Amino acid sequence: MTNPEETTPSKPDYKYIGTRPIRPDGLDKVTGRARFAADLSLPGMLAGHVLRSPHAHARIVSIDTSAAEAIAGVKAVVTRSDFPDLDPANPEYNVTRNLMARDKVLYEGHVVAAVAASSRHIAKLATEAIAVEYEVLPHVLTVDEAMADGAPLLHSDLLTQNVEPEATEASNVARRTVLERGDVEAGFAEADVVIEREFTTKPVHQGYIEPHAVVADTSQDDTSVVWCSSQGHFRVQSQTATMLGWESSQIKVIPAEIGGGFGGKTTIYLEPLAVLLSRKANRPVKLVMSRDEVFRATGPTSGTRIRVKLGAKKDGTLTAGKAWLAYEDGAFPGIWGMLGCWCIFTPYDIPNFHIEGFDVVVNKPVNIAYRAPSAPMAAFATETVLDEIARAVGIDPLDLRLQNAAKEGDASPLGPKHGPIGLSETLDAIRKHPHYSAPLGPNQGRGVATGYWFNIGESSSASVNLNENGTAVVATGSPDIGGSRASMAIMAAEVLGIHPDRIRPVVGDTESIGFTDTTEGSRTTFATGWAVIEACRKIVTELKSRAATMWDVDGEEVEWVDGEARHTKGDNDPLPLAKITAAAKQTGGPLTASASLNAKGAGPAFCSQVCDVEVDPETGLVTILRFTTAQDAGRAIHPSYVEGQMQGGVVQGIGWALNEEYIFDGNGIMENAGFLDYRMPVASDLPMIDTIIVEVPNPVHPYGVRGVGEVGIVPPIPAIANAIHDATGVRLRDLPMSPVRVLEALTNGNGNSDGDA
Amino acid sequence: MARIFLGLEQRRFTGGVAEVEMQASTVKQLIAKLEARFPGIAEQLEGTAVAIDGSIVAHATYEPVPEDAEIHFVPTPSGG
Amino acid sequence: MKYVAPTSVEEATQLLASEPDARVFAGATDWVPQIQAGRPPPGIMVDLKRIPRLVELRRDEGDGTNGASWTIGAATPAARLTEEDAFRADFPGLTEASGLIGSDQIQNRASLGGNLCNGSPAADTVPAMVVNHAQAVIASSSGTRTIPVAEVVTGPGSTSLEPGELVVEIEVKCPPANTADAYLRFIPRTEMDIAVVGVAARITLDDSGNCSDAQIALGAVAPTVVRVPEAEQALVGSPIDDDTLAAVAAAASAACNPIDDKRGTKEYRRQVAGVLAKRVVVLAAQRARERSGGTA
Amino acid sequence: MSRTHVSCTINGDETEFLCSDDQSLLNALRDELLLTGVKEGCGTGDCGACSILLDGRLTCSCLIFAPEAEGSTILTVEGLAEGDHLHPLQQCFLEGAALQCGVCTPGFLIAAKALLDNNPDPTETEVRYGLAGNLCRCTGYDKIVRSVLEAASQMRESA
Repeated sequence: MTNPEETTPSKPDYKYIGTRPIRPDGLDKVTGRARFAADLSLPGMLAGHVLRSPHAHARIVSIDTSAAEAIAGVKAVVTRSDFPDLDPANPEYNVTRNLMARDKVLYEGHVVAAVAASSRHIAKLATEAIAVEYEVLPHVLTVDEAMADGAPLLHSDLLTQNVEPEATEASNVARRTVLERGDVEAGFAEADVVIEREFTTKPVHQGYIEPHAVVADTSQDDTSVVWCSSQGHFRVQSQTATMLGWESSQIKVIPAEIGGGFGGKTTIYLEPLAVLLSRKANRPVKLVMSRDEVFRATGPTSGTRIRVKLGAKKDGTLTAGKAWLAYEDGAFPGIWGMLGCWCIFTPYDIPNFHIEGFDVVVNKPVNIAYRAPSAPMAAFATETVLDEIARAVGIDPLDLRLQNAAKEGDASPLGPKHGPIGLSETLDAIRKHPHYSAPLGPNQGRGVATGYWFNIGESSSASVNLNENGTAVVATGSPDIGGSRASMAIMAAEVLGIHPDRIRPVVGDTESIGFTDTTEGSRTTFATGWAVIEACRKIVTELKSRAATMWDVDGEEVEWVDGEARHTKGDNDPLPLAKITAAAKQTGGPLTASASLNAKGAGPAFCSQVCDVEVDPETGLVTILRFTTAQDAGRAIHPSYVEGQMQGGVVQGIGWALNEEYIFDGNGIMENAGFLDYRMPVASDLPMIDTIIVEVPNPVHPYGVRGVGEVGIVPPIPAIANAIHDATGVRLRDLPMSPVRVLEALTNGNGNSDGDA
Repeated sequence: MARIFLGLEQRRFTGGVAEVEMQASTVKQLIAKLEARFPGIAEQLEGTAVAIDGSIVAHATYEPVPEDAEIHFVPTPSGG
Repeated sequence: MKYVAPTSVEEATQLLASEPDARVFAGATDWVPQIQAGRPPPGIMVDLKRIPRLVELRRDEGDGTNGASWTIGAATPAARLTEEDAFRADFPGLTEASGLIGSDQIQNRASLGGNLCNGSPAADTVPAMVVNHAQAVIASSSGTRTIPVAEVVTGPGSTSLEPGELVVEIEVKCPPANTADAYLRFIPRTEMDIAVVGVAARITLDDSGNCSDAQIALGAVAPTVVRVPEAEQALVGSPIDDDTLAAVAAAASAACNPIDDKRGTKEYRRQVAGVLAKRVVVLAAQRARERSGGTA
Repeated sequence: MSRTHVSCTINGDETEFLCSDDQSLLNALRDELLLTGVKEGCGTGDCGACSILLDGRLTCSCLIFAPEAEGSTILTVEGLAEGDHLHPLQQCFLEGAALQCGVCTPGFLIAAKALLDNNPDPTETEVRYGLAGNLCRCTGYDKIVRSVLEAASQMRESA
């Protein structure tokens, strides 16, 4: 492990880190040349279409595909009988049941069959010709329904994990998570103010603009080449192989450009279907989801019910916290309630707490990660109650947060102590920003909130090849979902000492680069960037020895400065990198190096935000007037794309807060599966989003990087809720804070104002 | 001696013991020693991530355990 | 599904007469999503945009007996109206409504004829046409007839058009002096939404500044666009003051017969209909005052 | 099913293609002509990723039946640059970091061109409303709006 002192200088004097070169993949994306998965066409390619369940919960009595297979142009049909049954202990068991329903369909949109045909039109007709007999079963749509006594069960064998005594009867509760410290009741007894509130949120979708798409070309020897839109092509490879009962080595996955993910493309939906259809038809097959399918069948994030109770002394010191969280997992067990528990109190140093969370299955699409998964709902509860506490004890809400903010050395609720973290610095930055003291008009209000996301490390591989002309190719295994190729080029440039324009960063397929974990958990610039740095350091060592050879001097006499070898103990003229690569053949052959690592010590991300709103008292319409976010990036490699991540996260949070929600009818059928009625923010809904990049370096990373991708989405919901209260005096505790809800709260209070603990 | 902190899910095997002190060269050896003292706990600990002095490491089986380190076993995280 | 693009009204009406499975379209901006959502497509799609008369936008100056008027081809894209300063000057409200039919991409395709004949209760331009007493010219193989726009839509998705008939153009007389229209709608976002409530008003002021004539129409709060006579009576002969506006709001709310759906609740639609009615009357009255050179 | 022959001018080239009558122009551009810079995000006119200029008017190609293109002039993102010379909007998007995943970018560029063709000196609000038919989930629109304003001022200066 690298030594922090030498790798994170207190006053870094970087040449390329912190600059804003044009991203390497930019030109292709502004000219239409960039190839996304759905853009690929192969000779003889067939079009696929998927048949999905029209019911929220039903037993599949029978499936008859004969009529479909009889249609001219239909080349292959796959159903549950084409896929092996996995051992339920297999970690991918649920993924394989989500991709193809077996005895039961568990939500509207659950896959029942897939067809490949000579045209989209015929493939669609064929799926409509498949006769499926269902026995409709009663369904549950919310944690309340699913946890109720006698609720219909999704899985007859699901036993709740981590309960005392051990569960013996099946239920819809997959897991209980408990975190506690100190004596929570004694803590509340110490408090002068105790406030307890309950909050609900609805499922929301990641909303990437590119629907899931895949092209598979499988040959008769059961090997397949797969082009797809994914955040992790190595996971696509292993999950697809597992579902088919194949070896991973039988499948080569080539990452296409990915049109947004935000967590929603960290699992698979179509790939095994396409691979098997292609195998059966002996032709390449393309499967592309419609937007309707994306909403009905791919992962939204959890709907939740959360109760938070906080106690504080008159001076604002928090003495105790209690939280109860229930998160929907969708149709199969997940970890979302557990993650909520990890995040709900982490920004603050609370001496006594008890956190109890539940993961609950419901008849909805399977929940999958969405940007800082589970944290925004938890922050909605904690940050709103904190705002009430601040008002109750008469302390500025920002000061109250600063006073209780977690600092280096404080133990997180999970147990481990925080290293250097930037929460207080982000709060300070907001306080100093002119926004925080700007005047407000009538019907306007201001709210603040903070957010936390833990970030992850995991495994990454990188290789660097120096070309004869002194340019470099840097390959990694991390799909680029937001500009990571630009940051890879900059970090490589910093080590090699050549301009980022001389470096071509690429994303390698599963056969051309070492295993790399999925682009998730804000890990790519941190972990994969670290691998790039290590590979470049190896090649610098090699460059120095080649220079020593060319000078015929001892390697010890060579140092690498600013892109050239310098002779420390002699008067040889410096050798720039291009001169060494030009002579590579004479000095031992081409220069190449690679590095792989399991990145340790991902630095937690914190941010603080302030938001101004105006509320129309007659219609309940909330307008975002101004928004400022301050985030600890550790070190901003390419500040423009750090800002872009911060702004994108904020705006997704604004959509979640105000209008986005899954709406279901009484039968569990989604009513708003399209961009018209699933209301994501449009440009005219928003102001500019001001960003303040705070840099508290992550000591374990050579350049101090922390992940920046996710945490920005965490505070907007409570910041907006607190601003609405500041403007109107009413508290909104149920999402979305749509005009209907806000007007209802304004008209009859709904017990939503402060002081009704 | 390293200090090992045990979460609620682990305390089911320790009869409620929340913290123990142990000497071990690697996480693997540490788990073996914990298993010897608290039968059944190993299965619960394998596959989890390990926080060594606050720095979370996934797949930590062969990680060295520094003298006087603070060790927490935490579920392997994921993200968006 | 077969595509045909007649170049004359006669050709189109003959086609409709001979092919029962033919349906006309202009922008298809509602139609394509409906087909995407599973609505069975017609056997023959008749594209009206290549018929010169249906993509016209014309101001007739009129004569001593008839005042000036506009003729709007039924397939003329809404954007043509919002781009036409002379049209905006005569009908700022109808122009506003035309500028609210979806995004710029949609307004370059969507037409008044389509907005009307789709029979959507939430169509933005219909209340604005109704308050301006717009007329629909309807053609069939057996000739043409002209009826008030208000009589075209009979319910969600249904119209009073006979099989074989199509709307050729919309005629609307320019408002007299001291008169102006306005349209306001409520949506949760600022763009790209279907009206939760839409309210159009046309207000005439007398020299004392009192309202001498008023038309109020509501959209998205009933199966069809509804006029609000009680609000109109409350306005006529009164100044545009708080008491009058309160009466207008109450009447507008009372005139609603809304549904609960994913876009809004009954109660919300009632309340907001009243709010928008007040606001749209104030806006129209202010424009009427400006048009009269401030004498009113 | 017999296919319909369509002749039109796309990005300056006289082009012919065959399509089925119920095929969208978007599908024809992508599947028949391999102009895959035109993206499909929703197929219902709600996201703008498939934006093109049809006879100079900004439209969603997913809402147009392919046969309607007969005799028309079409501009897609592939036709925005003049040879090696990027359109100022393309250059400003690159320099202003106005894209992340890039899948909405072709639609935004075409919509922004249409906006500036009609209004060379838009306010921020006019830009925001002019682009309201195009969804971006990555950027929060901030850098897109700034880049369009920057391109507008550059185009005014060079005009």
